[in-house]
Amino acid sequence: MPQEFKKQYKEILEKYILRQTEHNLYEGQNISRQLIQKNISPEEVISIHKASLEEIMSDLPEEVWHSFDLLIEVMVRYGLALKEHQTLIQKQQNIKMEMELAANVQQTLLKTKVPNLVDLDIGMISVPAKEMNGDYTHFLHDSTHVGIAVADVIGKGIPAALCMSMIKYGMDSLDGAETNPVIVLDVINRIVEKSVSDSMFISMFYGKYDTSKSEFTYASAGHEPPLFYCSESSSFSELQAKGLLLGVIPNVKYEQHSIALKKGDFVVMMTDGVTECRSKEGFIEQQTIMDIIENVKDQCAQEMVEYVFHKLEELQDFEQRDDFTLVIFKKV
Amino acid sequence: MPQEFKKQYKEILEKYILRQTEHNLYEGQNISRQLIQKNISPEEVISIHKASLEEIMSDLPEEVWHSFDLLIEVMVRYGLALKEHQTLIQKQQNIKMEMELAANVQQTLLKTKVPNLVDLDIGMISVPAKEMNGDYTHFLHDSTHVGIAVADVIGKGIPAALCMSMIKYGMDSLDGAETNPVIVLDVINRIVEKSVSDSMFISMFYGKYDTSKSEFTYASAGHEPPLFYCSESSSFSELQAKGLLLGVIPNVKYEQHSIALKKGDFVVMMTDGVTECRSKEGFIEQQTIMDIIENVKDQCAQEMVEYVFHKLEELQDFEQRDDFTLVIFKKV
Amino acid sequence: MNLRSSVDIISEWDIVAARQLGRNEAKDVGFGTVDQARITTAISELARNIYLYAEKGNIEIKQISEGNLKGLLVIASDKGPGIADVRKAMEDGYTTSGGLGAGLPGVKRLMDDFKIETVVDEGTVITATKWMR
Amino acid sequence: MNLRSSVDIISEWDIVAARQLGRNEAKDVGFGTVDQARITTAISELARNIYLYAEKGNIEIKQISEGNLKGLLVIASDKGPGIADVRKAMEDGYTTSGGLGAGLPGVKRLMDDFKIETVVDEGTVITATKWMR
Ligand SMILES: [Mn+2]
Ligand SMILES: [Mn+2]
Ligand SMILES: [Mn+2]
Ligand SMILES: [Mn+2]
Repeated sequence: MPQEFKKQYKEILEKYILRQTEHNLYEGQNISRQLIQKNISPEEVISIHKASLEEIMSDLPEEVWHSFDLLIEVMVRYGLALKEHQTLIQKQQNIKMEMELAANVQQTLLKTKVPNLVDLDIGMISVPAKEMNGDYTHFLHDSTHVGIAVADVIGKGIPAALCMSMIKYGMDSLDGAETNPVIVLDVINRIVEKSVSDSMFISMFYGKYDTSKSEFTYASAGHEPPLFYCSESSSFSELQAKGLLLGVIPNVKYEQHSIALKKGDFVVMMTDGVTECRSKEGFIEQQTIMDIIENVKDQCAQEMVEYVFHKLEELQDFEQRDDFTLVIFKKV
Repeated sequence: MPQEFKKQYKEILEKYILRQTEHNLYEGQNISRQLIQKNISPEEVISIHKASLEEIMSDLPEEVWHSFDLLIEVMVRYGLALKEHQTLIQKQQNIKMEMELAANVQQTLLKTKVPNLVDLDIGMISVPAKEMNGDYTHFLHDSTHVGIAVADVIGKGIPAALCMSMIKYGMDSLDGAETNPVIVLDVINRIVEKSVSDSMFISMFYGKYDTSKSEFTYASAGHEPPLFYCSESSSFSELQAKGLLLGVIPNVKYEQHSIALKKGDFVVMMTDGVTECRSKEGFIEQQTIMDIIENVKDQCAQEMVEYVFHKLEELQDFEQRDDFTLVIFKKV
Repeated sequence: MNLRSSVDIISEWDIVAARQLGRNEAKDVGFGTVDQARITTAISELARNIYLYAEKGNIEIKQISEGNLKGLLVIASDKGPGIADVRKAMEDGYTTSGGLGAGLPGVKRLMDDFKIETVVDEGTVITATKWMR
Repeated sequence: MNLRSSVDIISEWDIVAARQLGRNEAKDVGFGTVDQARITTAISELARNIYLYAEKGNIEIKQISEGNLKGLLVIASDKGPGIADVRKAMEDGYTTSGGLGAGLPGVKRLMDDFKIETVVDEGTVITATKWMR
């Protein structure tokens, strides 16, 4: 196989030795691309070079040819490294396929349906940093209540994804959308504490909207506080609620708070993948995030979350470092 | 940095041009190892070679030096491929670490305790083919019953591992060890059918041993049939039970059967990773597996399963192709 | 400094012209043979990308300095289709141009600094710098 | 065929002797320069492994043929500690000898057939064959 390239290479070499034009070097570059694609190893390239030069300048002293033999000897190891690379690329592609399949399985397992309500507009986006998502969002829904869980495993990738499945089955065991946030956190905390090793922690926010009272009740297990936008005063505030991360100790007393939502008010729930976005100049300020959200406050909730994601993606130069989840509950 | 090697390389080249000994080539090989370790790219090696030769044989015609410039041009791409390799090795190591962490998380999540009974000796081994296990074993236990689930997701690796967590939470939702095998399979089947995409199937065997009657009751969802060893007749037979794989359709009628266990009798439950072991000569015969088990039938159940695993590992030349799970219930 | 410091890329011949310009400037700055070959390969790859995917574009080359440091700046710009998924285009082994170590990740490796600005349906500007060590 | 078809590996000098023997035999079979260098590198690596990890061992080299096919067989044997985890030793990038493409996976790549038999505390026999294309 290297022999097919011998003739081509010799021609280029012959021309280049005669006239050192850029065009001849460009041809050298092109043949190089082909050589690599055909798995011609570097020691073979040296051998082709030597043979070509022997034919073009047969009267060179013996020593020159010997020098090439040493170069071939040295290049054998470079050829080996390159072959190792090809194996690794193959392996990498297999892993990639497995990851994609796993991400699909995860999506099917953890799928949640965004409820449709008359007086509440809901938007949701969750984008993993790697193939698999270590953020988790889950909706519960009955005729008068919507429950929303937003959780984040400390860590990313496969280990985090495995943990997430646990929360899902915990949520499935709950009685329904009416359950109070502190109860939900208590149940999930006990499950997590029992099943997960000491080094794995999960932060979780749980909110419940009651249509009959236009009231949003919430509790937090060490999770990023949501932002509340008050339409009347056109201002943002944080919804604070103290509470330990899930999985640390079995008995935790969580705080529960409520606010009334008026027309145009909205709650922005998120994971730290949103607040800890970094641009080249450092962390992005909370004010920047608020400004971005306020820009689109009159659009529908789904358009809002998507706009915020794309804006922040741009600000961080398309390098997403953490799973990104954003949910908006907007009273209409 | 390449300059440190220039002097060394020139010396070797000088000696080799003078006398073409194997010892000089060996030195060339050794410097090659160092060059690679110091990330000297192949185009730099050519450049070092050219510079050395220029010093040793300064009176060579101009054309020779031009020829090296073309070779450098050609080698630049080989250097790039090598740099890509270094990145990939780093990535590969990160993935390896993530997989190991994930395997740990999985083990913690899916851990099951082998029950301790007076009249039943239990042995269990489950070894994944890759980092993560797509086989699953779970014990339920009360004062008079032991339930045992052995399941296998069609597929291996991370996607299979994610599915497995589903079975675990399904099992957790069961009432206890008294539940009948057909009920267990029915519950799990509904969960799997609901949560998993159409292309994912799971085979599962469920057995329940009742201490008060010395009776083993079982049902199967398309799973590898267990072997029953009758001590009286010193013979093996298969415990057949018809039933569709989990996750195909929501309503499946599973068959339930019972056998009495007498002293010295034992039941061998397994996944297809045991029966589909391959040696160079093809699949290993069921008779071979039975012979291996019978060899150690008087040892304790845990020793039995470990012996079988090591024997089969040897027979397949240490290349484990599928997750391997083996559980023995021996009446004592 | 060279007068003609920019080459329009319309035909394959312009790839060679851009290479020639880059090599001359690199030689002029004082880069050695190996670095000249690397810079030229990077320019070649950028020009080839324009020729293959954007049809029309431009390669600009500037000698630069920062304190005592001298270097070469390469700007490849086109009004082509843009790159929809930058993350993917920068991943190793996923170049459509095929082969190991090729494509944009290759250019990034050959140079010291590398920046990419792209808008779908508007075009792409890639800026790459090589400093003399 | 060469009379002295085997070399004991005790000192580093014996690595060179094994290489010399391998290269002579490879030349005799009719292998080209590149394949000679590859076979010699494989022998070098096997001999070095013996020297570093087993202290004492032997490299045997045989010319072989199968029908019209001619080839070279290399047998590296030692009574060293053996290899506890063959799977790991054959994994890329996990050689203790360091460096890319080195170690046993490298030997396997340089040759056409490769077989390893090893017992912990008893020793290792590695058989590798290269056929002439
Ligand atoms: Mn996380
Ligand atoms: Mn996070
Ligand atoms: Mn499986
Ligand atoms: Mn299996």
